Amino acid sequence: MIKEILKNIFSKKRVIPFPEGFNVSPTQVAKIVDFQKKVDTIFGRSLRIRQIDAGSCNACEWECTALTNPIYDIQRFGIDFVASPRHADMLLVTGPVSRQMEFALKRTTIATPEPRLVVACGDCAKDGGIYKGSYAVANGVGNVIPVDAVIPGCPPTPTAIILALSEIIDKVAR
Amino acid sequence: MNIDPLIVEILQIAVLLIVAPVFTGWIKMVKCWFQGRTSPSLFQPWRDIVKLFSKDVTLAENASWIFRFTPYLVFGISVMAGGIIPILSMDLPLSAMADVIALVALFSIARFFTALAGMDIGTAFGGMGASREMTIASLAEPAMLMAVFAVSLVGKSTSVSQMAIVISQGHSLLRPSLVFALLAFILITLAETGRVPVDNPATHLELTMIHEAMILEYSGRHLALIEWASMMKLFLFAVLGIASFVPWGIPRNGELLSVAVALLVLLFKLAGIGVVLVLIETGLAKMRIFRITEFLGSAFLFATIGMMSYFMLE
Amino acid sequence: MEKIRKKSVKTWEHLNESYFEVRTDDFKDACRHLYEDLHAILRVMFACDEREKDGLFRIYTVFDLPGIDRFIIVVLPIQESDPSFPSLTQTIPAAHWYEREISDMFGLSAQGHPDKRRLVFHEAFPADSHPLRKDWSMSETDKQEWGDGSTIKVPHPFMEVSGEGIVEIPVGPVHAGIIEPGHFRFSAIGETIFFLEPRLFYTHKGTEKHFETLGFPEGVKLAERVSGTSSFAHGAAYCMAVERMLGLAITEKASAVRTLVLELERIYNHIGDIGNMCAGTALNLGYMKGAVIKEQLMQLNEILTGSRYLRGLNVVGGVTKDVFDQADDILKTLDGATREYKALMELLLGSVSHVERLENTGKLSKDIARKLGVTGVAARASGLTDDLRKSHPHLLYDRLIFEAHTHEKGDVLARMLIRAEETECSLSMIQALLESGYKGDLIVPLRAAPPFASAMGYVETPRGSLIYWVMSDKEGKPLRVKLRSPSYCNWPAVPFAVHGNIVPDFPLCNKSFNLSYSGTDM
Amino acid sequence: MLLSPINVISSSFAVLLLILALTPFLRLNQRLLINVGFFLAAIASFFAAVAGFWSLVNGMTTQVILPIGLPDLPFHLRIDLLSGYFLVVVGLLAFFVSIYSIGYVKGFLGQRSVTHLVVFYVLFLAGMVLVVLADDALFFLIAWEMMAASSYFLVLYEDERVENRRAAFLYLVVAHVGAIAILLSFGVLAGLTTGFSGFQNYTFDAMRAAHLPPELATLAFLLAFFGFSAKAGVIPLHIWLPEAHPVAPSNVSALMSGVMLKTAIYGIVRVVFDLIRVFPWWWGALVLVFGLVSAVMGVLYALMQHDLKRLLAYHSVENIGIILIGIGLSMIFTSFNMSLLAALALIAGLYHTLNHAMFKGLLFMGAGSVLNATHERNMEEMGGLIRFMPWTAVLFLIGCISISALPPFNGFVSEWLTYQAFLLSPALPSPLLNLMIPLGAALLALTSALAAACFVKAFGVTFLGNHRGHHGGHIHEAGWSMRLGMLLAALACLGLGIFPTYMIGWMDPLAEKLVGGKIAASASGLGWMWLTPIAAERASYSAPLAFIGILTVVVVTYLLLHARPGAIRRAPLWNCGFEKVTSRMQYTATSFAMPLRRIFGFLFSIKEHVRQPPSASHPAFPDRIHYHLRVRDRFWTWMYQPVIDASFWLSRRIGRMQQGRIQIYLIYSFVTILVLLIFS
Repeated sequence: MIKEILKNIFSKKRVIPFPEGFNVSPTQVAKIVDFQKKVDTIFGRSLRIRQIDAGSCNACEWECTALTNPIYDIQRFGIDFVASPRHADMLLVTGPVSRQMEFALKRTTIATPEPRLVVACGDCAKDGGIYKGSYAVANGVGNVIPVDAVIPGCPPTPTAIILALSEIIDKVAR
Repeated sequence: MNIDPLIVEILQIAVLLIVAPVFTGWIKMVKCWFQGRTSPSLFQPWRDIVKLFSKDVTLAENASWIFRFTPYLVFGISVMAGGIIPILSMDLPLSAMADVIALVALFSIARFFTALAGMDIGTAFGGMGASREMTIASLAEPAMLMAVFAVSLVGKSTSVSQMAIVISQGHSLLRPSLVFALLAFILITLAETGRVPVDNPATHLELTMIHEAMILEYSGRHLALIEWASMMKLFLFAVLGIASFVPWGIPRNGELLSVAVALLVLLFKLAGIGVVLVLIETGLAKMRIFRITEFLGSAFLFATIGMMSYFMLE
Repeated sequence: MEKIRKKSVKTWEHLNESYFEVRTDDFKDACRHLYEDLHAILRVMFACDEREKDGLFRIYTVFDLPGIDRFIIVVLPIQESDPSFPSLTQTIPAAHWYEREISDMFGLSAQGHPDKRRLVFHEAFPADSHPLRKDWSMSETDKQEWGDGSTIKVPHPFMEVSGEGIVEIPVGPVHAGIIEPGHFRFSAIGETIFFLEPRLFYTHKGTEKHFETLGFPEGVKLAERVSGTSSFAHGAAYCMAVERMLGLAITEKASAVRTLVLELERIYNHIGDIGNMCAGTALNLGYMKGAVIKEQLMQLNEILTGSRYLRGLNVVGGVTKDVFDQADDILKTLDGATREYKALMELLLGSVSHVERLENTGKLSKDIARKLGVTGVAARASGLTDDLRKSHPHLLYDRLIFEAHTHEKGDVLARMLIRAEETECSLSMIQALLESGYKGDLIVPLRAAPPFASAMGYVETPRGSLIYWVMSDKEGKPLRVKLRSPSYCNWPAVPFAVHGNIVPDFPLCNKSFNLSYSGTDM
Repeated sequence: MLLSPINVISSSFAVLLLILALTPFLRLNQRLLINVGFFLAAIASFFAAVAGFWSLVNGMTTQVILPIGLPDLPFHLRIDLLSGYFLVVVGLLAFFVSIYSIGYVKGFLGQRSVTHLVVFYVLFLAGMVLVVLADDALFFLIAWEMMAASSYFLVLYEDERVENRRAAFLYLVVAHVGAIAILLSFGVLAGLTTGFSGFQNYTFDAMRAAHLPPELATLAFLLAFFGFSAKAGVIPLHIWLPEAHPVAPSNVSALMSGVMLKTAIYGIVRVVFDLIRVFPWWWGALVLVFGLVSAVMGVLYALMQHDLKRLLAYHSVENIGIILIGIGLSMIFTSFNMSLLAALALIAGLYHTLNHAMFKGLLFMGAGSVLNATHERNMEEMGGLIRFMPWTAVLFLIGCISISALPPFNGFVSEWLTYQAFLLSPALPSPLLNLMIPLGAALLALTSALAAACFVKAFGVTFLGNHRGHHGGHIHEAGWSMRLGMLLAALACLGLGIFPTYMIGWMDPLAEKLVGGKIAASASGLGWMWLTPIAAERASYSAPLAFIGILTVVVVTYLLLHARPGAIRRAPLWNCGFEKVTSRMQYTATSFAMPLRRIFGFLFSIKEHVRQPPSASHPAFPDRIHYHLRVRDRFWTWMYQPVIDASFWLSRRIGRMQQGRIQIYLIYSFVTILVLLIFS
């Protein structure tokens, strides 16, 4: 126990950009480093995200969870995932929106106080992805609720999500 | 030069309002370090509060006035409590407003209304949170009173600043009664402020929540007030501990220099307390809800031993 | 066995699958005989619309005989004129969900089934509309109405626990944590759970129907996106099924790659789950450590396959890439991971408060587990030896030395320990695989599918046995792709593990099963 | 002087008699009867309160001897400080309740005649007032019986219900067992000292004068304590209370819980501090222990209830316990001649007597208006009433806060004073008490915390959330007179909570007279705003400041936050995105109390079983589950059941003797005479 804690304190942090072979281009690194400022500009340096699975395959969820691990550690930017939409500033929706989740998705959107952002995360959320055309999906979040931004990828890697978030916040700032 | 006590009073409340979120930020920071993470800024809680104030309120359709009134009341109580506990000086006009028992009662009325607000909307989670909160509170109260009893035996008073004065004169912390009382007080603080192993303030699992479950419906400025108030509650329990167990450094009267020194000393003590708290929170897993009986039972036992050791050893 | 052969009107064999087509009135008896006398496990039960072949629906009931590498498949032909079949649920509880699903998807009603409610479709879905029938279609307006819940006349009839003071705690579909959607209805007095009724299929995406619109080779992509964390297993099982149907034999090299990557998938899942249980007990130290190890393995996945979820490696007929070229990458990462993982287990088992929470929580009795046909980690933690890698050695598993671990207690701790032991075991298996070399190309050329050919594919995923069954239509396109993910059999067992526990322990139980919603809802 | 408390009190009696006189004429017009009757009753009780307050503040004692009564034994009346104080308690609440009754009793119109309700109500009032005025044993007991009998008929008012008849009978039995004990106690106090010569010894004055040998004093005390405990509902003699109080009409329940129990407290204080005066410390310890047990057990039983009025009734047991704690402490301090602390503890106890009268009366009135509106006593059928009856909700909430001992309301003040008495106990010379008494303080803390939990449950389940019952539509707010009655009581709660120093100032002479110590000077040492029972540096509490301070902060924050127009949007409640929320999905009273039921379960006999009928399909898939919970009072099975069985057994034996033949009876009498002759 104590050993672990001490190790944690004194070992060097493994946050991105990684030392070991991970493909982040210097420009992207620059973006991430510059990301903090953007979070600052809008939402007063604090962004609380409510993630909604609208029928994804669960890969996107795991990537969102990975955002909170010590390596990506999104909390250091002042971004956090919250338990109730009442506490949230941004809805991060994944999945092609299965018909049986549409209602719940709308309910959650209503429950979120303004000002709020809706972000579609993943190819499925963009336009239904591989599930496009299936009878049981609405082919993307955009067909159910107004979407402010889209994060492509199947699933988008944590790095990709962070970069995308930075751009989204850029866009909103403008 | 001497400052007017009233100004010290106002200073104190200002310190409470400003430092409390930073204290929470500090705890988060240390926790991150212990978990091998890069921490958010020390002022992150502040940013969250400010952000929340700028957001709209989304209110449940069937919310009654109790739901809307509670955040203000809870906030108000925390602020007043800040004027009672000696933080920067022991000579406070308001410190006579309530002794420890009344102080605890003030916190319990805040809890009373929070629980009601939880039940107001009529969701299962609100009721669940309320039921758990009140259960834990009713087990914590006796232990708290015993701790107060033990300390007041040494301090010859139940008014906080008086206790602080008397104890700061006796130059040793190592009075058995105080040591046991301190142990009890730490356990009680963990329970009252909803920290691990009693409650997990950072949990995302609604079924395990206690305090969070009651405020799931709050948003915007209401949420800001409630979160701010609970940060202040943590801070207040910390300074209450300081005043009644390690009051050294708090000046007897509001002399300008010593007040400034007191502020520094306070920050150091708080930093220390934060580390201790995080050690407990990182080391332990959350216990089953019915284990809390034993947890607070041992707190009660410590306090009783403290009291008895006063009669026998001192 | 002979009993069934005598009874059956038609029998045929394909690899290790023996099909017995029986008359309606023999159906129940045959299945009862297999289940009760021969102690066979009901692996999967599904229907198929073969009217274009001979004007019949068929119901396939796949049994798995213990001890021998053979699947007994009882086939029941059904006339379109009389769309019903005798229910097995009374004798084989495991059939409970399958039969409800069949009546939802094909409109073939199970006579004598105790539960008349729908399974897959919620109340907003139009009545007597059955997507997996070939002649089915749905208008856009219907889809819209189905989407917004406004058309719901009656709410879902949950079972109500009678008696004064009972409170119903509704949780989901949108949970507080970052997890998949599903609704749980607890009937409780305060903290004690008397009854839990999950209501799933929120993420139903019509996958099986969607398979039919794609070709067999393209299906892999979809299979890989059925359940995120076992993408590779799904891909592998699907490919296996198609290859067996086409009669393709993939090379030793390809099987070696699949075996290796399957074990990699198992490791990152198990370690991730062990870490996640700490979130249930708020032991953040362990949670974060587990997350870090998992992340390292995910990065290894990306280095190997270009996808953190090992997607795009499987194709029908083999694999696209030879990961053995990067053996040293694998070894390097695994060494680090192993060290960290050992430290993690030391930390968890050393923390009294953590173990205290896991012990005796969420007990699943062996009896219930068998009755409901529980599979995978959950089954092995309750004392059932259920591991396809042993009972039906596929890929290279017959060459590898490993034992199927079981625990008797069936509580959360047992499920964690099983995962821990399997992780160690998989690590050594990977070592073994990397030591020897394998010959053969990566891919063998495809050939056209014969009409109305069918075959099973199966893989032991981190969660348990995964089964695909495919059938081609007359011009060799997919006529039916049935997939049965391990979560599908395990979900009905979760409530029985939870009953009598206290409400705040549910998330822990749930994490200890760690079932996939998407894989269940399809 | 011309006008004295006696005149006022007698005028109050005149008014009561007037009501009785008018009743026969008004009974034809029931509505008028209610209006006139209860209006006059209000005036009468107001007079009583005035008389009491007058004699309390002037510290005057007046005695009168009524010419009526038995030959050679006239009735002695006397208003002194103690009876004055209790007159205030009785009169004040009776005043509020009578106003409330004007509206409440109208609820019975059309169902049953209210004539005898009015009559017995009046007799009940008169009885209570006379009890505190009586100055000789006989008159005291007559008044006592008058009070008991009239309240018995009031409990029996809705006599078509079996539970009412059962409750009333139980009440009658226990009340009379108690009365007998009191009678015997007076016998010991007066008779045994002077050997039964002449009736004059039956006056309290004679008893004051008499000097008892300690063992007789002890006997008298024990008898009196037993007798009065039976009336006060001290555990284990509480059994009748939760049966009788809920079934009586709510205005009567308010009086019974609010003031009738207090007459028992009056009796104890009168006997111990006024008639006996010298006693060993263990008497106090005894009272203290019974007080603590009643407090803790009472609140725990209350937590288990989901019948609103039953819950309140159990809380009366709890609060009687708290009062006894104060009195017990005071007795202990007195026996060690620590008059200052004795005064503190006594004032704490008596203060709580008044407070409990106020908030318990308020709560019962609130429960009454809920009952009126919903015709429900079961909380599991209520919920969301705050939307239908906002006034009642607010007033009931004030009652809840007061009884939960939360500042700035009155319940807290008296409990805080009790804590102070506890915290000063280390001054006692006996190390045993030094170690034991603090545990008592802890128990008191447990009690008040549990009370808070219980009233979060009571208010939350009754008034908050969504309505569970079926008659959601036609729930109406209480009438003006009911609201007025409750409002006055609520204001009293607030006033008593915010201006304790004045109250203590008035009670001080009383304390001085009884235990010879006064605390008013030190209590308001820093001025009226600061309550400093012993000394400012020992402990202090300023209700006005806390109240004003918190209020200002609240208002200021509110204004600050609303300077910026922040839009408030109403949205459906957050139910995790599920389609429908039903009233089954909110926490029930039974569920709310479950954790505490599990923790303290060993104190009750709890029967909890889940019935699962064999399923149509497979045991793995149940069709129906039924849950049943029964919580019973262990004392019933321990103490009362045996007694009942024994008495039945005895009566059967005696029944044998009744042959119904004249000869047999002649033989009985003959044998009797023979025996008498032999022994005389």
